[in-house]
Amino acid sequence: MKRYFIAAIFVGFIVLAIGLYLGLAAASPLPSFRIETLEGDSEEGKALRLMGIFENGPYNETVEITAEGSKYAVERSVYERFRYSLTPDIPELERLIAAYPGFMRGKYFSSANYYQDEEWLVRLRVQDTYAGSGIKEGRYKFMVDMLDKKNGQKRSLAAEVPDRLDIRKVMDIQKLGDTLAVALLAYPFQQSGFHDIAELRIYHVSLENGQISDGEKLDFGLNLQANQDIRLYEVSVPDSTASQKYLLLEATLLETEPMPAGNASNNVRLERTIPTREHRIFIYEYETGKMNTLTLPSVSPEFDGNIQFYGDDGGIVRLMMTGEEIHLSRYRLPDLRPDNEIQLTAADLKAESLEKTAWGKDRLYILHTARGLPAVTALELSSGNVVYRGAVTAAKAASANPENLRISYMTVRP
Amino acid sequence: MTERDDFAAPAFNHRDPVYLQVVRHFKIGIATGRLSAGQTVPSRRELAAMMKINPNTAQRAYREMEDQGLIVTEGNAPSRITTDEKVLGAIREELITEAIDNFIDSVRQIGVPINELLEKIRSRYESKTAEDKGASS
Amino acid sequence: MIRYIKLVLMELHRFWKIYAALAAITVISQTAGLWMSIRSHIKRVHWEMELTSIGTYAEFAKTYGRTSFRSIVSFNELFFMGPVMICIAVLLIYVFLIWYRDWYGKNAFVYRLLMLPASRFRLFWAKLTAIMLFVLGLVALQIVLLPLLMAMYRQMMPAELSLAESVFSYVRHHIVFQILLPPHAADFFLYYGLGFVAVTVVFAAILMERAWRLKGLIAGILYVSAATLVMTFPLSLDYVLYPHEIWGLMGGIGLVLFLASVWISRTLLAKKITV
Amino acid sequence: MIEIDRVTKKFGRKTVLKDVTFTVEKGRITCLIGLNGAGKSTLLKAIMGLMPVSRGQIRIDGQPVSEHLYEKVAFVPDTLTMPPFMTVENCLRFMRDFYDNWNEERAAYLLSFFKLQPADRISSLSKGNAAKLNLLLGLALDTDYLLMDEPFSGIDMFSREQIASVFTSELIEDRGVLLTTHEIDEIEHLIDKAVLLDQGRVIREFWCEEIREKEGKSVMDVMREVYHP
Repeated sequence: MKRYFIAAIFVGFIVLAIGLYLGLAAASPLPSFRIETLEGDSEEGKALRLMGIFENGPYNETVEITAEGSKYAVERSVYERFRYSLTPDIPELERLIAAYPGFMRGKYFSSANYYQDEEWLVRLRVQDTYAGSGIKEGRYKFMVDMLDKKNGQKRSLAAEVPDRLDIRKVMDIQKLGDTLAVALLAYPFQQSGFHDIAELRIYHVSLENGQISDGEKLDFGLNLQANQDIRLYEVSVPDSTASQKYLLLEATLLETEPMPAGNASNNVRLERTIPTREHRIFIYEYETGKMNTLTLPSVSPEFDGNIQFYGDDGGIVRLMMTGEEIHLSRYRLPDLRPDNEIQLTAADLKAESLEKTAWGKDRLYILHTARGLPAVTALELSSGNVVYRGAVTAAKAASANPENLRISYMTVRP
Repeated sequence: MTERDDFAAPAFNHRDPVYLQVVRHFKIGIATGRLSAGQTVPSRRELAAMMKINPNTAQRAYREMEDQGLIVTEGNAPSRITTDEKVLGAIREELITEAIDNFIDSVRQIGVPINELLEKIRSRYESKTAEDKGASS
Repeated sequence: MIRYIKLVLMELHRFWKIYAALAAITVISQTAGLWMSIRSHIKRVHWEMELTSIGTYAEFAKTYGRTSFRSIVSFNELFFMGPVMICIAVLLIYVFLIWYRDWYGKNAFVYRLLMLPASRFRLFWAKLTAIMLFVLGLVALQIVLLPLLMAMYRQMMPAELSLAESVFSYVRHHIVFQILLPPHAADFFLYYGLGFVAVTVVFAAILMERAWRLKGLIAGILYVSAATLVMTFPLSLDYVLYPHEIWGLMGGIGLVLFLASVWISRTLLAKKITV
Repeated sequence: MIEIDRVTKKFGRKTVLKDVTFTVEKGRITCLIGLNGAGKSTLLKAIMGLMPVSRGQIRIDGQPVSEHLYEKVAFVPDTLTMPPFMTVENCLRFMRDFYDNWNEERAAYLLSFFKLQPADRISSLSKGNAAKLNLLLGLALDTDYLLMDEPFSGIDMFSREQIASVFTSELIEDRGVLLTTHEIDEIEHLIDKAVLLDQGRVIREFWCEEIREKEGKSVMDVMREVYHP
């Protein structure tokens, strides 16, 4: 009998200890935060996701805060982490996966571009072809997969890029009737040495037979000097997969100067680049192939802040932000006439310091601190009005010291 | 066990069937009076244990003895040595005859005349019996 | 059922001395290690304070920072993780010994065990249960020990120098404990479920060796390798499967491996085992 | 009746048992005689299901070997098979725990008959006592058949006599006994039937009394004929 008793105690000890441990762990001893709506529609706040660090004794815990609550990275299960590691953190892709899991199967993790309209979902992936020993040849294939949303039929085709290039990035794809326009950022192919100036090329691929047009090299109308260069960026838009009339590119002009002598070695041309304070926006119209340029007023050299562009419905917005001030300039498309200008100070927003911004449809979300706590204010871009204000609050005020919370960035999931 | 010393194990040889050796052992016991007429005999298991033989062998020995009328069993009562004088006499007779036959077989090979032999037997028998008496007292 | 429990009890009884030694090593080493670390840390603080003529702990903490349980433990990590590693090693070895000691022990107990009336399969379950109990027992011990050690830390460390942290934070950031003591229930069942399947696979391999000796050894090694390969195979399918599908597939494979191992073991024990 | 029917056992290329056929009758003591390595132990293990056979069949009262075998047949291996950490009492409790046909009364009787101390540890038992305990564990089971592997080897004279006395006692009455030995001398009178095994084959199977009666030969004589012709 003694044996049974001891064994029962042993098993009881195991069950109790482990059960208690898992139970207490599930109750999460880490403080819980959430975004509380202070003003405006609470629905606005639901799109927000704040990623931050909570300083927990000797540890820095990564935490994600939404209107629902907070989730710490360490508290995620192995499966959640595994799923995170395999799922892209891109809202557009997540929506596509949810809507078309069959088509998106195995397609979501490699970098690719997507286009969708009422009828079609198109995916383009650029595939390198390599010479025997894995040396880049400068030859590429466009791998196109299409889904007919109406009947669920899939089609695939491949088109060989006729030019030898060094492709950097596919900026955008658009379906124009039976052809697919592909906007590429590329350098002319070179076996070795340094690149020339980046080019933007537009290819038209027939979705009927895969025939591909010669690359149309866009002329930016810039007469760049030897010591000048440009950096091209897509202007972010509310939904990169949506049908767009225009391709919006932001160009930052750079000046290069050789590094002081002595630092240069044989083959390497060392230089440092100085961004000029001049920005241009190129507006390429897919239908007509015409390109417009918007030269924005130069930024004063004293400006020490963040400049961003956003392609809104029928307009382009330039955002200039410092810790104290926000300046939005809107230009209408396609005529590029200045629209409205919004200028706000931190004080206007009842904020101590402006930290980060994120774009949404007709929205600018501003992350700032208010009374020492992270807070978010949303502006309506078209009107400049504050439509939403929210702040991070601790659910169990006693256990959480919000001073230990730092928000690193904010994303918006429409 | 002491009361059963009468049935103590003899030295069996390995070549003759053990059950026959047991039977013979009983006969000698009866002939010499070690076992008396009407005495109960041990159960076959007791006998096997005492003689260190297989119980099946003991069983067979008893069966043989029953066949020969040496022991009798009535109902559920334990078996007994027979009280039939005829049988008892015959056992004595059989043992003597057997011994004499053995003796004659070996002596005949030497070729001793019968009178000399009888004389020698008498004197040896008397001196041996005297010796045994001296040793036992 | 009652015989199965009796067999389990017997397996527990056969190992209890070594097991108690493992538990004792863990408790003593971790407690003593922590005690020494805290003592030497406070001594160092005093020495430092004297050297820099800092008057109070609070001032010291302001300059040099506080020292968490984690840091204190890390001064002497061997005292802490050493016994854990010993426990793991001993239990890993015992997965084999729990069978082989029946054959190669001083008296071949396996005769007796295999000749017990009714199914020999109970032996398999009993040994499997025993191994899981041994593992979980040490897990439970560590779970109970950690908060006690933390209490000792709070007791011994001057409040001004200490930095509070919960057991869960400590475990979640500890490279070994986060795997051995996963606080997330799903992870706990995942890890120990996998361990359970792994033990059945190894048991099947051991019984193959016991049934066919050298040939069985080769078969066993192949079986274990194949099982490992098959189990991890879905992870390489991330280009065609969604994460939840991969997970589901692995779960299914785990179940199949478990059932296959149980079936193999059952068949071998009933028909092929050789003493 | 235990029927061993054309049993063949191979270890790799080596044939240890070849077409072995004989029977063990209830109420009889059958002795499997053979030199070391003749395959005696292998055969006992095969009967007990401790080793699969390559070919042939073993039937107990007409039934093939199954897990119910152990309620009908007890096996006393050539060494004690209880772990060293147990005490004699532990062993008895183990048997009581796991066998429905454990005869507690008989176990108690044998314990006193063999003069074994319940508190003694297995690891500290003398060879003789270990053999006695081993025998006890087999005898105290109410089985129809009893298999013993070399019950007399390697133990002292006195213990041998005690063990031999078991064979003539009610302890094995009516049971079928199969025992192996490589020296027959001491137990010639105890056995009913001898099966001579040589290099995995049965070369003679006979009833001992019959061979004495008909041919006037001892079991030893037959063995001599067979092994040294």
